[in-house]
Amino acid sequence: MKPLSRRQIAWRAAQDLEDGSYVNLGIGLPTLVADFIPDGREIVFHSENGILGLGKAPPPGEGDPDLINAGKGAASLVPGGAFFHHTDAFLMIRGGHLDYSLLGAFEVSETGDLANWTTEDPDYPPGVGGAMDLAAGAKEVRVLCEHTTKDGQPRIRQRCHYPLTAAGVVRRVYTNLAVLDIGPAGVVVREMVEGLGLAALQAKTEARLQLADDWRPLAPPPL
Amino acid sequence: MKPLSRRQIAWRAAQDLEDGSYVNLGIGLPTLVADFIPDGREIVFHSENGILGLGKAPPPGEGDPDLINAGKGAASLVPGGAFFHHTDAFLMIRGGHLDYSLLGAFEVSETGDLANWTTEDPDYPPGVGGAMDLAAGAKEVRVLCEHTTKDGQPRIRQRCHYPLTAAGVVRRVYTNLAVLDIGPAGVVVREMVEGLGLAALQAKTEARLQLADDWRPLAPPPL
Amino acid sequence: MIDKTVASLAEAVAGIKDGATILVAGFGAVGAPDELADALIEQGARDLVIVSNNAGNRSNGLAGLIIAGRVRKVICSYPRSTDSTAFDDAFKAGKIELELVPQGTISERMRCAAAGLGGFYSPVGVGTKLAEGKELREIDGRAYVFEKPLKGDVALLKADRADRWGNLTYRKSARNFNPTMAMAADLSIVQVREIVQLGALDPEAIVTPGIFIDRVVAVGGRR
Amino acid sequence: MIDKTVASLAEAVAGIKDGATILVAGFGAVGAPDELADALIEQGARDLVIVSNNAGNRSNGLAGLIIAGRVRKVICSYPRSTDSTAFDDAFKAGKIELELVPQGTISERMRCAAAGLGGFYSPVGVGTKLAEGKELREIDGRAYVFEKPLKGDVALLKADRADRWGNLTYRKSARNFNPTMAMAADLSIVQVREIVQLGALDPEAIVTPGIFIDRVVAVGGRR
Repeated sequence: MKPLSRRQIAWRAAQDLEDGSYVNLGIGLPTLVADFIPDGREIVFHSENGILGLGKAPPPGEGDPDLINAGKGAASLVPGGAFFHHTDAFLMIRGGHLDYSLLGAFEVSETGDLANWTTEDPDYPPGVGGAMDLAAGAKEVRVLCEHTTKDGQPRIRQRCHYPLTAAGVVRRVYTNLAVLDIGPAGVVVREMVEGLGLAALQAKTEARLQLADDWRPLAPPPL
Repeated sequence: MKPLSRRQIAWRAAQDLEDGSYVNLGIGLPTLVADFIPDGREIVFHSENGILGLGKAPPPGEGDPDLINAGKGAASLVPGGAFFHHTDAFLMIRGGHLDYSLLGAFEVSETGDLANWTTEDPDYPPGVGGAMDLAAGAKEVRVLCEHTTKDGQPRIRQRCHYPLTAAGVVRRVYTNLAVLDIGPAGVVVREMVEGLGLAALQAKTEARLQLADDWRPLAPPPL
Repeated sequence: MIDKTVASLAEAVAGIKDGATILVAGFGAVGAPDELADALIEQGARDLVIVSNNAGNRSNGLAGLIIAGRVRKVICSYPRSTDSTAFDDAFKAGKIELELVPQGTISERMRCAAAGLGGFYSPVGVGTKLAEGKELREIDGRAYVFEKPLKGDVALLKADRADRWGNLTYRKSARNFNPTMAMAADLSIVQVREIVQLGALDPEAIVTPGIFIDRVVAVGGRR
Repeated sequence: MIDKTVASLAEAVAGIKDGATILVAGFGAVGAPDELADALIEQGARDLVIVSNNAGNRSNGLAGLIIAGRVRKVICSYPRSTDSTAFDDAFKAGKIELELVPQGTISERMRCAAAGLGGFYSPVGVGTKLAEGKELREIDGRAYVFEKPLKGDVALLKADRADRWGNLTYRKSARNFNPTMAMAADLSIVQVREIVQLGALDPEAIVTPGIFIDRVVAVGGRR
């Protein structure tokens, strides 16, 4: 059994973005998704700081200091891109104009609750940024995360222990072990890495899992 | 006693617009105000259909079909003017960004209520347009109207009989007979046309009038 | 590849259903999608609810829909004009319903829907007939009425230039309701003078980003 | 004549009072009015409430105000960054108050103030710690929290070009919070790279019309 690398998780999420989708990529793991869009698909990336048509990071030293992404790194604009102000950027987010919001997570619950904004670390001031807007507004919210924490605790839980970002919003989760759908039937395993059985996956998951009849192996290319 | 012409009413209202004011002129009598701005004053006219810096009507045949004013007549843009969309145009109106909204009126009450949108004529469908927004939003609302109706009924009333446009908003009224301020002290006559006494003005006014100590004759130039 | 351009007006209005709520842009005749409205007559949808600032001129566009008996109700601020005979006749004959909304409230309610908000409190209309039956609330000493979002199934729009992503620019005061209506409908259809190459529109000067637009049809016309 | 340009940064920030609520634009370091913030340190106002997306970088601008002990409270979405030591230190020392607001809610609350509205219902934050104590309401089957307008006494802004009327254009993602904050303060002050002749800015591409701006100061800088 070979868990996916972070790049492979991003690759898997990228395969599900249809041609023509408008997508916001959260900071961290979701940002990698842009590198794995299948050839021939035109996806328009949205950035919360007022950009549609976000392009790749420019070569070092060639960026424009006035053009950054949501993670505050140097960015570029593709032909057809547009700039607008923050309130319009969040109107797009909150108003359901984005097809997908791909987010990282500390925890996801079996009813689709998302916790990804604070671990309540007393050593740092808390920050929420656009996390709650992105979780509440897109047509579909999908999560990319490791299946467990560094010390082996499950991230897919019956109920989130960290403070919520939004309740009942996550529809699909891509982990290093599986692709899970969350819906009226609970948490359904659509794909698992080869060599992993349902019982072994369940052991790393607090939420009760069901295996889809048509489940498939999760087998990304080497990346 | 010589009542003011419509152009003279507009002239009088124009004298009170300070250099640098942002002003919306209602359809009808208020529109004439633009012709009488004193030399040397730069006034920015706002139009509800998305224009700041509305200029004079172009010579017949020279207008741009895509450039009209709120009365749907041909218009022009002055240097420094800008176009924006309707929601922003009304954000400016409702949000108190205009210094003055000059409006026509069927009736004004002694507490500053304004009725200018419908006479409830059963022969026509009612229309409100931007009247309620303009009455509710500007820093100061001023009215230009004839002192009485065509059949001699007072327009400055104890209480409006027509449906209200907004309550308690009018601060100053320019008529063909007087300039009136409406405030905590009630309706105060600041100017009257020469040859007219307070009693004669009161006879044409339902609201109780008070004469300002420093009242002056209302004496526009011939226009 | 994203290509929102369609080859014909018929294709542009295909699939619009009976009973649909249709946002129709324009302020008077300026910025009004008359060719799309004409195509909608051909298309045949009936029992329509129209949201617009006015109610059509002569027999063009929206007025044509009314004459053809396709409009059940008009939600607008100002149905009357010197040439609004189509609406006037239908209204007098009791064949059409009218809901009058202040002009700024119409556009703000559409923006509210576009922004994913549940409603807002407006000072416009307080104490007037148009606020009857609406929730009143005092906030920080000022009175407001509660206004709900206003969303369209379809928006019919007119712009100047577009690219295949649906990015739009407008001309002068023809911008008016177009950008807001573009954001506030499930299916936003725009007629433009000209379709240009992707990347030809200045990303700083795009007024409506393509995310809001579903179909683009070129109709030519004056510049 | 309208001339909002001032000759110096000192003149630009003159008169700002102790205890003022100051909207400070920018997303990270981009579009942030650092020179104006530096001038405000010189000017001496203290006990300030800052509304901003972030809480300053290194010792620049807003961070400098915090280091100088002038800031009582920060209302922001995301105080932390790799170089937000000024805020972090003050926060840990209990010397500064933090009110955390989701990024889209901050900008929408400022727009709400700008638009003269009394508040709005947002789906963002429902069921989270950041909605605790806020009014909840179900509208058409969805849950919302009530959000109130957020207004500044002063806005400190950065734009690319301006004319003497205060019309503004921006560069790329440096637009961010600037247009909304410009509308939402009693006194809006902007630093620009360049002041151009009235009429030199394209009226179709002006992003912030001058009506929202009170003072303009040129500071030069890169294009």
